[in-house]
Amino acid sequence: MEPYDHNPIVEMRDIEKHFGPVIALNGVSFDIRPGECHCLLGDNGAGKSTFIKTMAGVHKPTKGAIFFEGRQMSFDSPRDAMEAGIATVYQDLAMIPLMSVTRNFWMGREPIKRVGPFKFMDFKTANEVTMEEMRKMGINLRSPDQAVGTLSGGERQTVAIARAVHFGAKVLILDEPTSALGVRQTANVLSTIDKVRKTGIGIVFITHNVRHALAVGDRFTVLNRGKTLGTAQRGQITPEELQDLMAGGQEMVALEGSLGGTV
Amino acid sequence: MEPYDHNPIVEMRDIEKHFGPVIALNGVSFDIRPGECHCLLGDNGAGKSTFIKTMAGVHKPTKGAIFFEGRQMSFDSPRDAMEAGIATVYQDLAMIPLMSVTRNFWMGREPIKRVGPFKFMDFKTANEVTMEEMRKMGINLRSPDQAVGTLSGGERQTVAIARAVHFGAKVLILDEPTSALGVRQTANVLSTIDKVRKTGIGIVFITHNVRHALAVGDRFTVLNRGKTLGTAQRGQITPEELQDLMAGGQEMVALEGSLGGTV
Amino acid sequence: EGERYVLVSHAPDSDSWWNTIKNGLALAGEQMDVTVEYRNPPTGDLADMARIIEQAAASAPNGIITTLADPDVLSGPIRAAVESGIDVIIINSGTPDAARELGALMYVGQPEYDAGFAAGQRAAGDGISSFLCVNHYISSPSSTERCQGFADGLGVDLGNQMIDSGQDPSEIQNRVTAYLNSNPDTDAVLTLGPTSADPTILALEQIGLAGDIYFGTFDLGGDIVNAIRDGVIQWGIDQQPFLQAYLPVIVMTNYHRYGVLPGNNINSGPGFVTADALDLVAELAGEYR
Amino acid sequence: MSSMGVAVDERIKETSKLRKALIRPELGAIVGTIAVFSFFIIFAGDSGMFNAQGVLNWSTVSAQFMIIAVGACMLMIAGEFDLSVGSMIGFAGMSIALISVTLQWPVWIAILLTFVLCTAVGALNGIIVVRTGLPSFIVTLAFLFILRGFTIFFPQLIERRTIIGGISERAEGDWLAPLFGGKIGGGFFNWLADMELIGVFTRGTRMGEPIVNGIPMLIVWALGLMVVAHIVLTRTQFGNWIFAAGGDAQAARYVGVPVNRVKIQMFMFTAFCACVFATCQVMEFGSAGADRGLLKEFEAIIAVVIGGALLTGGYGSVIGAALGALIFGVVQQGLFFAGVESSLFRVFLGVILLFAVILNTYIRRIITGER
Amino acid sequence: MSSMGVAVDERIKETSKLRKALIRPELGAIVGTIAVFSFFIIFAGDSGMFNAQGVLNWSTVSAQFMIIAVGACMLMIAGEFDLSVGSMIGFAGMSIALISVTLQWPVWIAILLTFVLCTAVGALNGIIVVRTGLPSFIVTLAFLFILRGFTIFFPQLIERRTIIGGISERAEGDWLAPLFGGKIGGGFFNWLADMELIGVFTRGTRMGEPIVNGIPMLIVWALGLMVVAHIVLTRTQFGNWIFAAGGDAQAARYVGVPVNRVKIQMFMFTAFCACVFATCQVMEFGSAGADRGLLKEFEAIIAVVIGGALLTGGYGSVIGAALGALIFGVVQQGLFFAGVESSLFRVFLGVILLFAVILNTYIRRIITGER
Ligand SMILES: Nc1ncnc2c1ncn2[C@@H]1O[C@H](COP(=O)(O)OP(=O)(O)OP(=O)(O)O)[C@@H](O)[C@H]1O
Ligand SMILES: Nc1ncnc2c1ncn2[C@@H]1O[C@H](COP(=O)(O)OP(=O)(O)OP(=O)(O)O)[C@@H](O)[C@H]1O
Ligand SMILES: [Mg+2]
Ligand SMILES: [Mg+2]
Repeated sequence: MEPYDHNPIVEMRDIEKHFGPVIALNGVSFDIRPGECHCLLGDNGAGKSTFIKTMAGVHKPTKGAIFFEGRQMSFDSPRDAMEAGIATVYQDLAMIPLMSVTRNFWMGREPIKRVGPFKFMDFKTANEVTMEEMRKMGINLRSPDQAVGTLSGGERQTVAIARAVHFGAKVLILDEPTSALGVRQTANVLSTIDKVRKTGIGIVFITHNVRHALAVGDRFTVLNRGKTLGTAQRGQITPEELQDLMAGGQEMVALEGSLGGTV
Repeated sequence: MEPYDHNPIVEMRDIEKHFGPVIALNGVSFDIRPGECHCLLGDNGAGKSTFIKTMAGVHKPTKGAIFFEGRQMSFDSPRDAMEAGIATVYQDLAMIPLMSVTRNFWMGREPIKRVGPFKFMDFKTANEVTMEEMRKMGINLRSPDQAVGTLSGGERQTVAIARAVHFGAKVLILDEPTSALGVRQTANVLSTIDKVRKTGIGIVFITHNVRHALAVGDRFTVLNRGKTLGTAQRGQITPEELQDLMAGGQEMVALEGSLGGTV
Repeated sequence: EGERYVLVSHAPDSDSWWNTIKNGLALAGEQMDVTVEYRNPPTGDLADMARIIEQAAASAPNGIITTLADPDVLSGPIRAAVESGIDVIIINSGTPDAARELGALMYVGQPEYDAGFAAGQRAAGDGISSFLCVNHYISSPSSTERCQGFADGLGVDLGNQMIDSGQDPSEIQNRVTAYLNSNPDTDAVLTLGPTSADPTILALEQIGLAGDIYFGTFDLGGDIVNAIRDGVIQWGIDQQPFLQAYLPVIVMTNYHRYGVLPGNNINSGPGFVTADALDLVAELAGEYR
Repeated sequence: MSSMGVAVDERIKETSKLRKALIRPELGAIVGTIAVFSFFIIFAGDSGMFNAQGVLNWSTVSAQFMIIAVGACMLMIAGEFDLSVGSMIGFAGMSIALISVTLQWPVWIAILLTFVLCTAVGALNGIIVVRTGLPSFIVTLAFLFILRGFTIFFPQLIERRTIIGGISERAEGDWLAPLFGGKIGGGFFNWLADMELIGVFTRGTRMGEPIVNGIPMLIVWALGLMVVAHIVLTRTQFGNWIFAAGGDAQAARYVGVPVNRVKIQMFMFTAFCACVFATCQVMEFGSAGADRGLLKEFEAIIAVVIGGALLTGGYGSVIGAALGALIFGVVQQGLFFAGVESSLFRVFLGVILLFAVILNTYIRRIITGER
Repeated sequence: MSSMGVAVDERIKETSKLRKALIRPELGAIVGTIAVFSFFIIFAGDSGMFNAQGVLNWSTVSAQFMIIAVGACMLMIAGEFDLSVGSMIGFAGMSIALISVTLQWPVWIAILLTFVLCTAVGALNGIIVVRTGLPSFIVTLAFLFILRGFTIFFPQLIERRTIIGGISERAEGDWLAPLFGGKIGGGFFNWLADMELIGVFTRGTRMGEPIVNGIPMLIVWALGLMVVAHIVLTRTQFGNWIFAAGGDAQAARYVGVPVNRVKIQMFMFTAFCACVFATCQVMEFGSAGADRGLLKEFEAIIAVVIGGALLTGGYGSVIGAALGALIFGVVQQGLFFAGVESSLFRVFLGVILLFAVILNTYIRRIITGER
């Protein structure tokens, strides 16, 4: 069963987004199907983050339509998108250093326990689930009360991914999850992506690194200056072609030559 | 003329650094010679940034000695190190968004013009040099008064590197200059490193990316949990060995298998 | 017709007592058919007040009515106003001598130290030998003079008997309570105006000393009048602020229109208000009394 | 997913269990409270500070601080602060007085209307802050001036005076007023007096009655607000959102926390607390003055900061703030009991504030691993 | 290095040259100044506000604000602020008075000692802030109380009053005092009076002399401080460091800017300005009072913020702050000239503040491309 046999979970058509005088997106179309990992590639400032923020309800598109499971939707807030099943791990992490791991993990979707007419946060469950999910990701927390500020960068990234996975998203968006990570942590994240994909979740994976993209991606879309340069299937494109597409071709050839083709 | 024929510009011996209960560095030795690019690799939290901050005078080592051109030195502040000729481009950029490009470029080393007994900052020179240096790096500024906050991430990185190069450092330290960059910008930075090295400056290049390291590195030192795993010369080590060294070997094999060896 | 007079006080905006002055001023303005303006430094900073007097002089009114809260600060601007041809009457704080020396037409008011001294003598006559002075605006010099005068009138040393009570009623109440509890042999309480008197009344009721301890106050207010009637307060020193604002306007208008001027200063106080003949005072307290 | 068997990091020296248990935001305030009480027990133990009446005395003052400190604490944790609290107190009191005395409307209507008005102003503060992105320091500083200006202007315009009394008479028989101005537990104290556990008046008009004849509603409000705020903050979803809004508003927004709403609600809560303060005061003293509440905003902030909250938001504790208020109140009254020259109170206050924040910073660094 | 021929970005719409030229930090303040003057020329043009005496009046008030605003502006750009300015003014004045009147030392020694003392306190503020990393709000709030406490306590202890006069007599013949309390340009004003361009005294000992007989040194100090601070800030290395320290202290430290030293020096400069203010005041009026300078810290901060500086540091302009002070002074005195009910002054102030910051924020967003 190939992922592109399914209907897309999310489809974005001709999305434009302007910030005052800046045109960040200039007509981008994109879709994501269950169980596939769709890589979004592109240079700095190409508009990748802006694009996925539009998908996640942070920005409203200036123009264009978003379809969720076939119906046209317009998300008013990240909360709406989350409730529909779009979970996002942002480039700038979205963790609050002064708060505990549990509080961060559940932020915005706290488990509720009713005592008479009052609703309390169910810390017992929350702590247990957090510890369990972190353990699954290979991190043994000292205690769920530990402040996120005391975790290393890789650990924080893992908390964010674990959170997104836990909330049973239909689509999981990862914005450059590997850029600040070491080899081991990167491998860990990539294998997590692989595993999550196999459960039928659609993954949008943003990266600068062609090799990371090729390691897990099923389809590849390249953005350039707010426009798509096209989408390719796995196997239809070689790493070199992808590299060229991202960098705009010719100039790279010269550079690669002088540096021994290892970029 | 191979770089390791020279005497080192900076030599660090058995550096240890503790932050309260955290032992960030536990005896690291390292040296850097003129005209070489010495790559410093390692996982997240290995202590790379801490190590180069020690070299740059930000931290004082808890133990260990620093030799600069053969003489033992102890830098009291980043200023001392800069004056000795150690320029650093920090991972967290060290740019001030609200200030103009010129002011940022010259920050800490402002050009002085004397008018009678008074010393003024020489804005004319400063602006000209800034524009010129940025043009050399391939960036046309609208004006030198433009706030750094209006530049893209890649452009900011370039300002930082241009600044370090301009000040005629003997040693240039780059802490993960490529991690947030796209392919094109990365190529640009790598070719800059190559060019700078050829002028006889010693470069310390920190990265997570084995391929980037291999593209420009002459020697490779791997840090792990605050200790060195050893230093290798270019040609004495294969990319796979380096990869293994960084990640601690065995576990990688399993992961690579499942992901098709592309990490 | 249509003369313009400016009254400059030294009180911060929030000081309630000056309200009576404002009302007296407005009434006089209405009755004499002249324009009157009231000005004060918003925070009670006397240096700011000096600027306001200068400002008033620059706007060339027919007369300025002002207090002399600190002769050092204010004499310069006042003298300049006088010498540029504007008539000045000093009210409230200050002394007749200082007013004459500045070239002011006259002085209307109650010298603070003297008022305190008179009150002290009266209390001494009633057999008082120790007291608590509740000072709610300690940073202002005239407040200290009242307490000092009272102490001198009693013939005792002020020492620690004056407390900085702050302006919050609960804090005043509780500080008075605290002081009286730890100094049980205090004979008398002296408050410096409604701000400190009202909570002190409550404090005394709370600890059962209301009507038992000797209690005098400066400046009237609604609750003070009721307390005098109830016998909680023995006397209030009324400096009749109404007169301090009303009379100067009348005097100056008549002076400017007909050239007549009373030959002497006017002491608007101290008048001791006691339980006798309180009804009118009660009705108008806070407004014209 | 390979479980990579993350072991204990050998690069971290162990910290003891006890130390961990002690390390809480309010630790500094707890230590401070103990220190302050020890100090006064030694130096003012026999001055009447710790008999029933003395205790009531500093409890009342502390309760006042506590009411506004609870509001300021919640707001500060949500990442903002409010300099208009003091002016709001004056404004609320004046509003009750004008409505009940000048308009002659029932007191309960006056109180309810005032609460509506004040929380509306609080909301306005909040809306301006979240809409414009201006620092709350500036916005609420503007309201500090605006509200105080109106508080002086209106009564003067309408009633020709700036202290308005006569509220006690109007409040008699009102059903809502005793909730703010009354006392509870009178019977209990009578019993205590009969058992000779507390003193009775030995002179004056109330000879024979117990010195303390009830707990003022002010204290009940203070404790009530503290408990509710503490539970909301630490035990509910909304509490988590408050922390999140103050810790990193952008991050919180991304995961769906309605940050703007939370901040506005906290501004309203602060205004509500200021209004409770003002109503209790007006009902107890029977009058409203234009100068009420001066500098209270600073006192609230000081109590909160002594209590361990972070000025920049996202960290703090209501219990801490309440203890901060207690310290503040005890020191203020204690200096009187101890007979210290009263103008030195400010000096003490400044020094205590400085020591408290330094201690708190040290504690917080340990908790959060901040550098 | 390959020159990659970076072209103009096609994704940015063009902005006009004129707009760019106008967009400066002090633009808001310039617009405000024009608006305020237009307003008062229309509504108070014939009230004496714009005759020699009137101009001198609001200039003096504005100059006062300007002196402390310049200090506050530099400090704010360096990323900190100082709430103890007002208390410092009271403290400095009292110090001069106690040293010269009570101790009977020469006035110049009193002035110099006071400057040393105040800048030392400023340095202490700064050292505590940079050493502990505490927010300057808290540290200087503590000093607000401590300094005010001492200002009340000492004169009361020593002289048993809170106002100390007699400094004018002591200052006669002193060489340093006229630098703060004197006037300059007397000859010019005499000439103006002879030409009947300005009014003269009509009676008293100074009959025939011009009413305005010189420019107070206060104004000279204000302009001097403004010019020096502006040049230092925009034209020197040190100025660049001040911006850097406030913009991002860590980043500045990394490239070798001695951030701690810069911040401490700015605290000292603020204290110096407060001291200039106090000395001018004491020398002009001849007395020092414990209540001098109340709330001046807010007025300084307001002027600076109206002038376009950013509360969080790293951005602002001395010229802007000076214009902010001018607006503040003109509005305050102008409302008196226009005969507006004085309790409404605060309301106006709050509203102006709010409008000014909203305007400034808009301008700043355009300049810095902030989002
Ligand atoms: N809120 C905003 N206001 C104005 N411009 C914006 C805003 N957000 C993004 N931009 C601009 O839009 C363009 C696209 O930015 P975006 O962050 O989406 O790029 P990106 O592809 O994620 O880059 P990177 O790889 O560096 O993360 C950039 O030029 C950026 O400066
Ligand atoms: N100032 C500090 N106080 C306490 N611990 C610190 C401090 N600076 C660094 N550390 C700790 O020291 C260790 C090494 O950190 P460092 O930043 O040097 O790692 P790195 O190799 O640069 O990692 P990355 O690749 O993620 O940048 C980490 O565990 C970090 O948490
Ligand atoms: Mg991005
Ligand atoms: Mg690092």
